[in-house]
Amino acid sequence: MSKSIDQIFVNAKQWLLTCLGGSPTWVIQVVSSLVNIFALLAVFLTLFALISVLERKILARIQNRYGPNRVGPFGLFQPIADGIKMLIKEDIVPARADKIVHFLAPILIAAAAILALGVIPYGRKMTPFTIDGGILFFFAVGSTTELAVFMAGWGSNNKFSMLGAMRAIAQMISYELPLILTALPVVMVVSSLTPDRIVAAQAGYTFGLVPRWFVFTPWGAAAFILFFISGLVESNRTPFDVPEGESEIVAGHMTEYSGFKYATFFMAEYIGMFAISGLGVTLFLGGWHAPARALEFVPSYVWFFAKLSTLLFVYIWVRGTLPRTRVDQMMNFAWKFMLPMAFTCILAAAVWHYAGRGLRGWLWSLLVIAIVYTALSTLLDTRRKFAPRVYRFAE
Amino acid sequence: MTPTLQAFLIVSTALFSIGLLAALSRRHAIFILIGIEMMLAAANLNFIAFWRFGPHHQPPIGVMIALFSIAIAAAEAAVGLAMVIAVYRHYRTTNVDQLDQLRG
Amino acid sequence: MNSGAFILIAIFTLAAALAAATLRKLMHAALSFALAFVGLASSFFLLGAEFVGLALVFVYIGAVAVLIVFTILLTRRDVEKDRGFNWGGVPIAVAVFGGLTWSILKTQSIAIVAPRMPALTVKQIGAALMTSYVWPLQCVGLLLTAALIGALILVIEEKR
Amino acid sequence: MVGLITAIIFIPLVGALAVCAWPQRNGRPIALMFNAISAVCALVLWRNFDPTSSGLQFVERHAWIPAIGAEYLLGVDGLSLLLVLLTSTIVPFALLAQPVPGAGRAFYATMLIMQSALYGTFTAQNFILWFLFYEMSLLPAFLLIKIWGGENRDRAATKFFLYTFLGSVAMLLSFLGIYFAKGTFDFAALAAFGKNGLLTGKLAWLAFAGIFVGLAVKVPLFPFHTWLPDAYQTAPTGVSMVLTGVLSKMGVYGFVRLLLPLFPNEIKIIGPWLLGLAICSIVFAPLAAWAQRDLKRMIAYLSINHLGYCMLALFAVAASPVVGATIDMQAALSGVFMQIFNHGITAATLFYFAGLLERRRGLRGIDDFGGLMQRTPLLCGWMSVAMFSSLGLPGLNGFIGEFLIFKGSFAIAAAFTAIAVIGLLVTAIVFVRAMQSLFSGPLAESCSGFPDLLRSEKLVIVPVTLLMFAIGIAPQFIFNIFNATVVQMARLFG
Amino acid sequence: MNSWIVTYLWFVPAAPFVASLIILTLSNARRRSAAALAIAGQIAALAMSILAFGQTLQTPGFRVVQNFTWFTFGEQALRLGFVFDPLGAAMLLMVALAGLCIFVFSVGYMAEDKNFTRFFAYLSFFSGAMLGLVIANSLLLLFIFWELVGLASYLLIGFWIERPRAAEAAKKAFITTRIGDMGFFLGILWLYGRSGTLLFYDRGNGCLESAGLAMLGASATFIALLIFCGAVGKSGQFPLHVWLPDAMEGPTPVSALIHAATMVAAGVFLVARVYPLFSLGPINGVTPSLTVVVWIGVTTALMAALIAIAQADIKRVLAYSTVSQLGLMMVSLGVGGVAAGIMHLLAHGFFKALLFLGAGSVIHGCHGEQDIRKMGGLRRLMPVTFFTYAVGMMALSGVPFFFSGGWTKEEILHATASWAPSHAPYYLILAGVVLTALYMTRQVIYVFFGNPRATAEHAHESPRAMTMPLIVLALCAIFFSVVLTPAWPWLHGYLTGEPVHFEIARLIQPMLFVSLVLVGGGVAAGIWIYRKAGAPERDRPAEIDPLEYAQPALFRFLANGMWIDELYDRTVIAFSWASARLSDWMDRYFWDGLVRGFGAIAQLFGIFTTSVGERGINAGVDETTVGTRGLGRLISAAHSGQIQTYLGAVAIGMLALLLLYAWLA
Repeated sequence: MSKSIDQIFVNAKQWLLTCLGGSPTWVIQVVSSLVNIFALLAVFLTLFALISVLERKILARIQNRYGPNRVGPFGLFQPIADGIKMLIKEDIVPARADKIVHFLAPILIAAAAILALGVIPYGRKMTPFTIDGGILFFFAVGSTTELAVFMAGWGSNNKFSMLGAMRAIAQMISYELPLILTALPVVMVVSSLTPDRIVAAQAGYTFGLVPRWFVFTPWGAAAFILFFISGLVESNRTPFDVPEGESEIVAGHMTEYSGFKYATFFMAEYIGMFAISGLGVTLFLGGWHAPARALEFVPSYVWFFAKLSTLLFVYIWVRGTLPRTRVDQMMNFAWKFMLPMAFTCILAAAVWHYAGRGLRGWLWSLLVIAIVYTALSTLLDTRRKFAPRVYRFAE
Repeated sequence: MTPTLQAFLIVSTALFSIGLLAALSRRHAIFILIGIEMMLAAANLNFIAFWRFGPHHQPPIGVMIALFSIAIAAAEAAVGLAMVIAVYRHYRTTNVDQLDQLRG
Repeated sequence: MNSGAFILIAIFTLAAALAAATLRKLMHAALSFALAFVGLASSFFLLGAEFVGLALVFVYIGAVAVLIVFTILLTRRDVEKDRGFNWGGVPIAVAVFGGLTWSILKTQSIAIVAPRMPALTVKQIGAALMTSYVWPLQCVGLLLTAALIGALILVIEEKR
Repeated sequence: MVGLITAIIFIPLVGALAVCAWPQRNGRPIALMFNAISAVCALVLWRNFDPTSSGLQFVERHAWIPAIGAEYLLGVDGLSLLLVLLTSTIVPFALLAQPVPGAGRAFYATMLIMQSALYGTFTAQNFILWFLFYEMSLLPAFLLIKIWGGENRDRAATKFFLYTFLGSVAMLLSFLGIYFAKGTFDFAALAAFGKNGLLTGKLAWLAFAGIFVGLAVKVPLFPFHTWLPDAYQTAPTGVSMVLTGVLSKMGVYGFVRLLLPLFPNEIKIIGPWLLGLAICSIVFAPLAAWAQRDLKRMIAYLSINHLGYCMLALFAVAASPVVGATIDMQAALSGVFMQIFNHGITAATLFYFAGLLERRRGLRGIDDFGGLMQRTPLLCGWMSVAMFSSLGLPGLNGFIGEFLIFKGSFAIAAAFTAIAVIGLLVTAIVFVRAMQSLFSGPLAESCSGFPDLLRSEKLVIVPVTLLMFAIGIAPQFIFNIFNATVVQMARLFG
Repeated sequence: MNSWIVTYLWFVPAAPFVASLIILTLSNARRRSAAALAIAGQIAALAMSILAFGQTLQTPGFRVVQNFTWFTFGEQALRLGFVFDPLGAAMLLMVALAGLCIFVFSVGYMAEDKNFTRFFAYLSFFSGAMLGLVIANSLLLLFIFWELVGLASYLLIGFWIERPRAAEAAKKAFITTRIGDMGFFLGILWLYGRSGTLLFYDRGNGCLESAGLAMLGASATFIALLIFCGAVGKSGQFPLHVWLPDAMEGPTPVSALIHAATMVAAGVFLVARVYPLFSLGPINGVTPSLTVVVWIGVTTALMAALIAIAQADIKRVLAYSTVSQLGLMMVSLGVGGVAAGIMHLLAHGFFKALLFLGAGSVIHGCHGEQDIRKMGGLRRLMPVTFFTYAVGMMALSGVPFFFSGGWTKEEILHATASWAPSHAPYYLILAGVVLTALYMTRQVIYVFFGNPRATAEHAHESPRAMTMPLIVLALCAIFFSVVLTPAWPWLHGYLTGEPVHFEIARLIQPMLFVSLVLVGGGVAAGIWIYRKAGAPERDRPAEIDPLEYAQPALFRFLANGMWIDELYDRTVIAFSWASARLSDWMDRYFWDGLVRGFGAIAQLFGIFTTSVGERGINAGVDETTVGTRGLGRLISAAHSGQIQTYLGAVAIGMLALLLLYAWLA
């Protein structure tokens, strides 16, 4: 029973494809892909709508307000209202803009974000596109985002746009390194770039109790934290929303966009966030595996989306809690702390592997991380650097 | 019907020639770099094509060389563009016609 | 391997490349350049070298293209001047194209179709990189580091 | 382990290139890094060195210029190893001592080239190769004095260069003579000839004189020493340290390696005269030091005195009319080797302190200071340790070498040794007087703003001083290096 | 024969050494812990000494040896060792006990000094070195500790570093003793060369044992004399005594510890230690070396006693008295009374320490005043100091029966009287006894009697930490005589290894009355001469010494130490300085002049070659260069500097190659 519920979507697709029996192979392939794409779009656009309203409500709660509560029950139809508003707004293109580039940028950015979703396993046998180097694909596609952001900034021919784009690219490039490097230990340990394999490697439970997710190893935990922070930056979320800090540069590279183009940017941002979170779930949080053996009867995709939602909630929570960082702090943090720590995670994973992947490895890798962490924080003199600032000329 | 090796090679030749065109005809230093990148990419295409069409090798030499060449191309692009910026800072131009300090 | 796909990809790639070489606006050329590489990566996919294709996208679009547009941005004042076209390069390029094509077409031994081949997995590439190609790999690593440092030093503000 | 010595020699050269390529003006970190690498290599050499074997170890032999018998022949025995270790210690010490603003990249590169040459000199076992390195050390030393020196540097550098260069030319000519007579440049082969008289007649004396002058200038031995006070006084601190710590050892090394084995008969004949020269070094140098007002010049003169002890013991051993007093010869040779090492460390430390004082005050006359003990007790304390070490206080390193030298020479040449004791006394007087006028009395006005030892200076001083104490209290680890060599040499000379 | 005690004996010197090291690392402010550490180290050493001393009581002629290899050079091992015998044990006990008293005293005396911690570090260092010296079983080890003791003395004399005179005195002490040490060093070398070992006792092979001694032969005399040079320097014997009075510039506890009780006695101890070398080949117990010892001792004893009479500084009087007493000990050793000499050394250690500490207490009480003419009447103001000082004075003067000094002096007189070659030393020493009583009486009268003068009016008794050691030492000075009396000469027996019987009859000896008379005479003379010392008398002003008034020339001669310092200044030192200047001058002008002459010739040659080079060779080279340059211009025209031109050329070249291949195919 539970098995059939688990595979209900897979079976549905199979059934759909059998209806096409007799058509040429490429037709079936194309149809299969289209089905996957539509499913993805449907799910994630819904999720986007849901999250956009939920975010507003959660933020409101954090700030002791109600949030949207007028449209529909509990304000749940708010995104529909927003969408309609966006669609009927006038699409303004600046006169001196580079029109083609200006037009292409939101499309490219949305395309990249959605493409990245394609390689994540959402459930047992529920990977839309199984690619041998799935993780690489993810990052390769993700890296095009930078180009898109640049196009937006350049195409708008606006100084705020350009500045925002510059900031965005600088931080994205800076944090792409730790992002990729923190994914590496997992790849090394699993010795595969395929997301399915990675998820499979996290099956099972130590002592029948603790799931074998990588987040429960020292290196995994450290890497996950680094990955999460890099994810925050990559999706331009608070506290790293410097590129679109409205108090400084209006809305960054999106300044000159309005109407549906703006909505596309907005959507792409959220979808990028989903993608990164999904990858995080896949890499560190055991993918669609249940957190306990007793809970395995619950369908796998439920678990995946539960973990994803948890992560998204943390995103929102962080946004509601932390102030925006300064650009130089962010860059220093990336190059002086994140990068060395990411390398350390690789080292620690190697130590963990060669010390036998057991308790011994666990302790050794913990030691490695602890030593480097302590040394780094001493070297960087964090206590002094992150103390409250003293303004020399303020008085 | 599947394409032959010749087809791939001609595409690669075309790409190479376009790269050459960019490098020869545009007066902007960045175009020279773009052209060189394209020529390198054309060479990569040749490597992959020959690997695919040639006898089966283990390890895949063509792929390996292509990978390394991509890495080297990245390094080349980084240094080249840094030079463009440095030159621009110094001479206030990126027009290669004007950059003839080494004229004999 | 599909001829239709091949032709599609080839036309796409070459068109983008030609655009990159000839478009008047430098920014558009750079973007076309990125586009050409998407096409090239697709032809790598077509040839069964998925990993190389992904690496190509990763490196060229993620890094090189961004670098180029950044350079364009940093030398913006100069970029916006129109410089015209140096027509002297065209005959040479055409001649090279002609010569090479002629020799390719003349060579009969390469008029072959692709043999069947087991899929190339990432694992195989990784194994090769870590065994027989480990020395070149280290060298490339060193080269990249050196290039990184060199590029940094090149763009450090000149002290006056 | 083959190739280790080559690595030791060439790492500093690579370092010199690296320093030149270093983008910042301060090349010290890079230079120190290469120092550290070659020092590690030297330590590996020490670790793998077999202390029980008296022969050459880690031999590397390649044909080089067969036409003139030049070979690329490297190897170490106990003495060479000792000097390699000394070089590895002193050069980084000197680099650390040199105040940063005074020295650019070129300075460090030159120092590294000199270090490489020193390593080569101490390990080469073929004359041509040895001479190449020997000369290669001369040029950097000249440049270092000439470019970075203090007052009167041109004169001092020229004098230094002319002196040592003329000495080298004389030595080269002598060796050419020997080569034409015997057809080899290999040290071991030449020593084997030397046993039965290398040359005969006037030619032998000419060759002897040439080599003797060349080496005596380098040590320096009275009366070939007048370049030394000028050079040491003028050279920047770090260079003075290397000059006195290592470069002067090249002369002693040459005596042990070349002159003594090659001309045993000649030395026996004029032995008393040579001993007389050594005594002159021992007695007149500290007397002259007593009359100096300049701290560095004073230390320079005492340096002559300390090397005079080495010469005394060496000549006593070589000129020994008694056959079979091997115990005394062993004592004398052990003393010489010990003294080489100790003097290297102690004199370099003294120069370091002179540099520290100079850096603080801008002057370095003994009378320019006063009452320092009240202001900078740590500096005075550590400096006193170095001074007491130099005057041969038991418990510090200087005593061991001097005791053995005196023990060995007294049994062979009692009268000369008895006179040499005056040197010990005068040295003590010089140091005690210096201490009195530097450290005690009321605090001089000009010294009232001195900082005490800084942390960076402590980091340099403490290890060196600990080494002095270690050698003074438990010297066995140094003796282990050269005991077998000493036994073998004593047999050779006996 | 071995004993556990000698295996752990190194602990005795090690304890103060370690304490010293730790104190050196302490900051200046941690005075309390510095003092505590130093005293703890000293107590540890004392406890261990007592333990060890207990061991020696069991067997007469007890001697244990522990040797070890220090290092191996060539094929030979250099061995050092520790020895423990009655001589060493008695010295150990005395040094540790007197040292402890002085340490405690210093806590009070130095209380206000800003370099308090450094002082205790030096003191501990000294104590360690001295204890090590006492138990060394190798002449080399002894020499090492000897030098370390000298270093400590140097540091402590110059402790008040800001006073130029202290520094001067320290330098003088170091150099003067070093002159003697150089002789000692040569003696060591000679001995080592002859006997092949420096160990005193080594199972029959040591240099003091018959086998070793047999190898020395005639050289023994010279070796002994050279070693005696060291003793002369360290023990302040004529002619190297000049440093000791000056050494009084150091803090008073230092004078007490080093320059009265322990270090200066090291010379005597050294002679006693290597006595077999001195007494080798005796002719009726008289050897040339011992004769030298006797005469040096006599000269020193008498000369110093004479000088002491005319000194005005409270500490200088005591310093000269020390020199004199050391001379006495030397005489005793020289005439064969080794045990007597050592006994006197031990007794002297206690009462001279007592006297110096008493003097320190007086100086402390008088706020740093050292001139006895400005004191007076302290009897009432500083009673404890007075009584203890009186005990010391009587012990030093040699008042018989109750004071240790009296008995040991008797022994020495006894030994000297029976010296065969000559009776002169005996009579000279008797004169010395009178003089001793005289100058001590003078000093006591000046300091403690009469009315307070000048600064003495505000004098006060010293604190507990200072008076307690005084009392302890006074008691030692009195009760020490119990083991010295002829009735029960236990110490004598202990040192010589002879059995001892109690015999009350021997307590009364004829010689005793002689010395009683002499001492009494000396004291009486002193009282008579100085009865009105501090007050004006007839036409004599108060600050002029009665003796000076009577014999001004002689008094000045004595007060200036017989002008020996001045003599040295004019002769030895002037000569050395002149030779130093000469060496420097020779270096600068003569030798360097030679070199410069050579340089000038070389320069002439250089000028010649330069002119040849410029006219002949250079011109040819120039022509060639011009031609080459023209060719270069021609070729360089092809380099347009246009990168695209180059690239195009490369492309055309490639095409050409392709065509070439095609044509070849």
